[in-house]
Amino acid sequence: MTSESQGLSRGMHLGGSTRGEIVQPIMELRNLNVYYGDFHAVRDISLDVGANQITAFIGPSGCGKSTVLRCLNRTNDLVPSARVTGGIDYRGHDLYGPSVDPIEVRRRVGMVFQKPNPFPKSIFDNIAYGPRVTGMKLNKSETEDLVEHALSKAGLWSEVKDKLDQSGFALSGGQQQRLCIARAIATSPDILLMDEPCASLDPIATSLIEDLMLELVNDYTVVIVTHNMQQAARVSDRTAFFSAKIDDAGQRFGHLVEMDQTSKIFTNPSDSRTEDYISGRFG
Amino acid sequence: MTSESQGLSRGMHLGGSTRGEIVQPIMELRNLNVYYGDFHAVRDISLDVGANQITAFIGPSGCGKSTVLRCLNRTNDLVPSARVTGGIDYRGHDLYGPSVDPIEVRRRVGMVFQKPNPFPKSIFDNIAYGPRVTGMKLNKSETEDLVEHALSKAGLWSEVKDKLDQSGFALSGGQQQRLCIARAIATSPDILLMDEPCASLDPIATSLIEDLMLELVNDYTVVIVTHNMQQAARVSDRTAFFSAKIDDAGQRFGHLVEMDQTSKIFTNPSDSRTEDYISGRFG
Amino acid sequence: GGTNTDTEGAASAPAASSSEIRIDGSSTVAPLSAAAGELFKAENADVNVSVGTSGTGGGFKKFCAGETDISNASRAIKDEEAAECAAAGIEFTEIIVANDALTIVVNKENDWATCLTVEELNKMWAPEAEGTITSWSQIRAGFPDVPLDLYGAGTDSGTFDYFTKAINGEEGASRTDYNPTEDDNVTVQGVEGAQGALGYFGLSYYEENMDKLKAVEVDGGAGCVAPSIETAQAGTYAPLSRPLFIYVSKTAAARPEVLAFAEYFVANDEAITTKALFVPLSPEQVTAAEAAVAGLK
Amino acid sequence: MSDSSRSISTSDFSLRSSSPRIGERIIRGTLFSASAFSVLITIGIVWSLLVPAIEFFRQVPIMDFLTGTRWAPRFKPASYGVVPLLIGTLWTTGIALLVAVPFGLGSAMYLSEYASDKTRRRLKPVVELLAGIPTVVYGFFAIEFVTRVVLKDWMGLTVGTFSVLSAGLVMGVMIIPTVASLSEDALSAVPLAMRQGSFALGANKMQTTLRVVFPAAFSGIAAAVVLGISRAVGETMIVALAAGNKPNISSNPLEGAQTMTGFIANAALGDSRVGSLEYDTLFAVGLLLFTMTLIINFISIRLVRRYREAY
Amino acid sequence: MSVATNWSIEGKNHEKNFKSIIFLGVLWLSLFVAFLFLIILLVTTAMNGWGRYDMRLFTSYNNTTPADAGARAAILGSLFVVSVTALMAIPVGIAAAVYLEEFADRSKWYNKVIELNIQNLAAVPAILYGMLTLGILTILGLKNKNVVIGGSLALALLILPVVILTTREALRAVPQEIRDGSLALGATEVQTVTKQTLPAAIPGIATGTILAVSRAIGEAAPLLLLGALVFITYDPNGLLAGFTTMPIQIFSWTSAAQEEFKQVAAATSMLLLAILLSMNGVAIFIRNKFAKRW
Ligand SMILES: Nc1ncnc2c1ncn2[C@@H]1O[C@H](COP(=O)(O)OP(=O)(O)OP(=O)(O)O)[C@@H](O)[C@H]1O
Ligand SMILES: Nc1ncnc2c1ncn2[C@@H]1O[C@H](COP(=O)(O)OP(=O)(O)OP(=O)(O)O)[C@@H](O)[C@H]1O
Ligand SMILES: [Mg+2]
Ligand SMILES: [Mg+2]
Repeated sequence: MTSESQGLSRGMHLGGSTRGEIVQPIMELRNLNVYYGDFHAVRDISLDVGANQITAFIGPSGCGKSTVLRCLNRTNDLVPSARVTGGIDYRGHDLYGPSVDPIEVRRRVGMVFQKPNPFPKSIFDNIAYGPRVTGMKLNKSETEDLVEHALSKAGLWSEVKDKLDQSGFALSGGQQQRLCIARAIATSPDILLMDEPCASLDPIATSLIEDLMLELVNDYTVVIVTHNMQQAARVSDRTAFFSAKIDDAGQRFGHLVEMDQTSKIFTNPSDSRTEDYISGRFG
Repeated sequence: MTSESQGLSRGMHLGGSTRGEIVQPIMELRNLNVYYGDFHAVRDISLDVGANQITAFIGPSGCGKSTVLRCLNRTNDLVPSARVTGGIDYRGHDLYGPSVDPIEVRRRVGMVFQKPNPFPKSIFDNIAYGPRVTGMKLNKSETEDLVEHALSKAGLWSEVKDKLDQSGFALSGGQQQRLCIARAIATSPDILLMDEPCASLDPIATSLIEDLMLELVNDYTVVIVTHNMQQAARVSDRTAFFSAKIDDAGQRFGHLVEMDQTSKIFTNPSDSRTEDYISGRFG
Repeated sequence: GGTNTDTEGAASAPAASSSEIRIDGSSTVAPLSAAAGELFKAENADVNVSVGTSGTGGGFKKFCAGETDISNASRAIKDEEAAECAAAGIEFTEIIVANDALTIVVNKENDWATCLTVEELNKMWAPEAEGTITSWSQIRAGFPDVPLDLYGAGTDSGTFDYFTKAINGEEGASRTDYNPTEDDNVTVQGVEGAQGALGYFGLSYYEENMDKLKAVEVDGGAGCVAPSIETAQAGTYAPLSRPLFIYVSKTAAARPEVLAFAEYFVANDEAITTKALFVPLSPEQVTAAEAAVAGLK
Repeated sequence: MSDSSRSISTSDFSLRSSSPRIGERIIRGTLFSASAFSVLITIGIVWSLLVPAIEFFRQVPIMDFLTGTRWAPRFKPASYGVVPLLIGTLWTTGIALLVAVPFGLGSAMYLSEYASDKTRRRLKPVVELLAGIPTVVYGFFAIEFVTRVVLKDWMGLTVGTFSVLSAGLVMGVMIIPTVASLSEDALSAVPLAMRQGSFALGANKMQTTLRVVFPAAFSGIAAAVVLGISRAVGETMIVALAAGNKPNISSNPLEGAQTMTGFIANAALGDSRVGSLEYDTLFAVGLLLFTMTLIINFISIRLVRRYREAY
Repeated sequence: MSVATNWSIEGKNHEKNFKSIIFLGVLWLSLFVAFLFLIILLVTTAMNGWGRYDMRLFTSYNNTTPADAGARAAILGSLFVVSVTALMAIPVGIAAAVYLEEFADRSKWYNKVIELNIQNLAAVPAILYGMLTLGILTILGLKNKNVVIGGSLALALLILPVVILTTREALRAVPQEIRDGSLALGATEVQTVTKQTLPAAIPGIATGTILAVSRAIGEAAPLLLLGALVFITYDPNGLLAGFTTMPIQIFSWTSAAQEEFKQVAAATSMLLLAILLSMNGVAIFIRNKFAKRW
């Protein structure tokens, strides 16, 4: 297996470009710790998410990638046992500050999930739902424009424009996932989080979504969690490698091993554990 | 990513040995086709399973690896919609012949599943279950001997010998998986099928199981399905690479791309699709 | 008969809107009131009559609480009950509306008991009989050794009070190991079902079920007498013939429809008792009843 | 890593909530009250039973009530031993279980282990229909058909109009769906992997069902049976119609007997004077019934929880 | 090339051995007995009511003469009482279920109490709800207990736990992804419930509530305690009007002296069964039609 055979497009092939090097942080995690009840799941994460970049979280299963991602739009608040310490700065505001409304946060930080999860509504209503619940007062034609815009951005418009009133379930898996991305875009978020967005898709749909991410990053900041290292290598500017350790008390916990330009992580990581993981020696 | 970094132990490092080259087929699949209802899931599979070898099935998700594996001990019979055409020769007998009793087949061809599935019984009874239902008439001490033998073979005896009457659920994931292997061994099968036996295990448990497979192959024939190419490379003698295609009617189906010595598949495959897959260009 | 003028007069009296007359009490008397209600409603469509079956005691409880307008009773009101009414400020008038003969019934296949004396009945039903008198052979020498299976009125009914007083000498004194039921009709089924069964209830129920049951003559000291309309009216069917009552609340009678109903009940007594299969009033009883109704005005 | 001063911040950017969302809080409050209301119901039941029952136990020692063998609250002399009613309840419940457990469990095993998906989807609702039949209709059927035709004519038994046998049999059929449906849930909840494990060892369907699936689902099945018991103990109309009204300590199921519920229904028809001792018996028996079903139900909840936790 | 030995995988079929066949037979029998019973019950009841399947059943009131007796008051009473029951129980039940399933923090003791309490209420014998209602009506100072509102209250209390439990079941069947998706778009929790979860759960809720209401229609015991066993010859015309219902009327006719009353009872039973079977049918239809949407 040679490095030439890797399908590395962004982080690695553009390794020489400025992308991924200059970081204009839009979110800064400072000593983030997450607990589920008594279980201290993720410890002392500090990292920056760069604006208009794609940041990838990789690492073995259970190392806390999803947990950290969910902190970025406070969806962990919905897990009753979850508790967060440390801070996240989002455009200079403390995301966990007392006067912060998590709902407001989620309106700015959108999320796309592993399994496509369209609502049991028409394609049109799937897209229009976000603007409606966030209280955008749009008239009919404005809504129509927005739906078209969001679907176009997600590269789905041409495929569905004649069947907007069909159920979102009637689409293929890849289309559903793009519908979910369009849905997230429709509320004009600032940041888009994606938790293994291609895990349940076939290769063709996956490559469509990857292209889409590269498109979206022009307007948005994107953070993805992926199990697929090739994917991280192909699309991301910067990669954070998480791993799991056992503490003295025998508890397994997730931590950040290193974060760097994607090209660096994949060719010349600073930490040997990263290299081991990337080269398939464990996991 | 360099080839040196791969943990290749059996198929590749022993690539020069005779293992994997000389094939004494214990099972021969001839133009096997599997249908689920109208869906022609797997098409025209022909391959040999060598006696006292480890055969690995690899390929992207949904390409039919599990489906083919399940044909080898007729567990597909339990899926009401499943239908099989073509033939499997097992030691000269047609596995799908009219007078063949599938239960008899399953007594000879054991199976271990992706997720450890111990019975809600004591460790002892988990092992003794197979001999009991297959009608072996054993007295108490014979049963005890058999349990000890099976657990020893599975490398679990020393860990559990003092708690044989505890529930099988009380073991760790890796121990549970070894319990399931011991359970399968206890009926003295001819062939052992394993469908992603390490998928839900941590790296340490995984390597224990891999060692165990290498042990077992001295006495048994082993067929494993794995998603982990490194694992296939590490343990198997021969590897079958499956993939999925779309037929003219737009239906996705699984087929065999090639089968060969593991070392050959991983270093010098005949088919470019195999190379693409192995090098991570798709999937 | 000559009742039409009465009812027409009454029919014009109630208010135009529909109104309800609530009746409750003895399940024995209930069919009588229900029949009266049916006939009355045929001429007074806007008056609704509901008839509950809480038993005589239960009926008086509701009656004295002001919940009902008329109470059906198979025995006269007790002093405590009357006191309860008085305490609640409910004045009432007692009207005898029909006669009944408590009929002792046995299974059709029972060919030995054709006439029983009061003493024999007492032997069967006395509190001392509980757990000891279990076979017909213990009642009279010569009766077969068939297990005795007794059915009787529920303890809240006037029938129970009446029967225990007549047979056992004290109200409420009875063996308990029999099948008590508020619903006399359960007795019909019970007695029909077992060869050694015996039960008692109003004559009307027997007449309804003559094909299923057999009535026993009763010897109250003056020879065997069969229960019938004649013997009941004449009082010779002793001690088990009795009058049936309704109690009308004076407060309720201020409502024209209640008064009209009471008048109608008495004026059409013969038709009503016939429809409900009871023994009609004798002429003297009619006169008394008319006087009682007149007192309501 | 970058210096935080370089992070993007916009002055008019805020994460405060844009509206106070008072409506949300009102709705949440309303929803909470609705569920808290259920606690009021329980308190109400306990209160409505306990107050008169305490009055009753002031006059009748609780041990006399629980251990007395003569139930004659309205006779002279009166006595208040609830044992005959308990025995009546025991009879009908026991007979009902003898019907419901084997047939319910058999149906559940067939539906869960043998029937195809399609068959199960068609047959299960039909079995559940048995639970939808009004108990009055069952009672009517018990008298008219089971007692008269089956027991008397076909089997030639010397049975009266009322018998605990007839009431129990019919009640057993009534609770078949309770047992079948919940057992089926428990059996289906056993992970497929466990069956596969058994089949892969060469076990056949019967062996798999009896030796792997059944033991794995045992606590769920036990819960189903226990819930069936509580249904049987609390059932009123069937026993009121078919079991008779005679408090009876008998060892003969062909005789009639009064159950606790039967007594309550019968006494309610009679409607004694409020405040009288006889009236309060109603509530003493009601309280006993409530306590019994409460205990039974707690057992059932425990058992269900156990099997839910297992997988 | 294959390793041919003289062993065989052919043999007696282990699924068709004696024990297995007997076992399957026993299972079949269990199911068959249930069906047989259902059929016999329907047939005998239908036959018992022969001759009374005509309009009189719907148009005539009860009568002391069996030939003239009809179930009009009982039918209307049942419909009226059950409608009011549904109006009381369904909104409260759904609200409680939504709270418990969507908002309640399970680790809080009071939510645990509520949850356990509802499970228990579901198993409380029906007749005790009659006693409870008796108590409530006494406190409310209602002299006449046998009124529509009283009967409805008893039945509503009775089916409330059932409505709550089935609604929760239906809400639970809505995949968590739907909620996550909505919340991630910045919808509030209440918006998520009203716009996503509840609409998605409607088929399940409908199924559950229909079955609960059908239970209320068939229930007699609690009403018996309120004194609904009355002879009534008028339509129930208000919440405070007296009433009787079909099951109560059947009960009273079943124990009536005249054989002909049993006919009317059977005919009314058939009507009641027809209503219940069609309600069950609708519920099953909804369940099957909308099941497994995800
Ligand atoms: N809701 C929860 N309650 C309790 N523990 C949780 C919860 N969610 C996650 N965890 C635990 O926190 C740890 C990190 O989980 P997380 O899902 O973030 O891992 P991950 O890196 O995303 O793994 P994967 O690649 O499998 O998705 C794990 O040990 C997991 O079991
Ligand atoms: N019971 C079934 N009914 C219908 N289709 C099935 C069934 N089992 C598998 N399939 C289909 O058959 C195809 C092959 O599935 P199979 O499980 O054999 O793939 P696989 O290679 O094992 O994939 P994975 O790596 O995800 O386990 C897939 O398209 C799958 O959806
Ligand atoms: Mg994750
Ligand atoms: Mg598979």
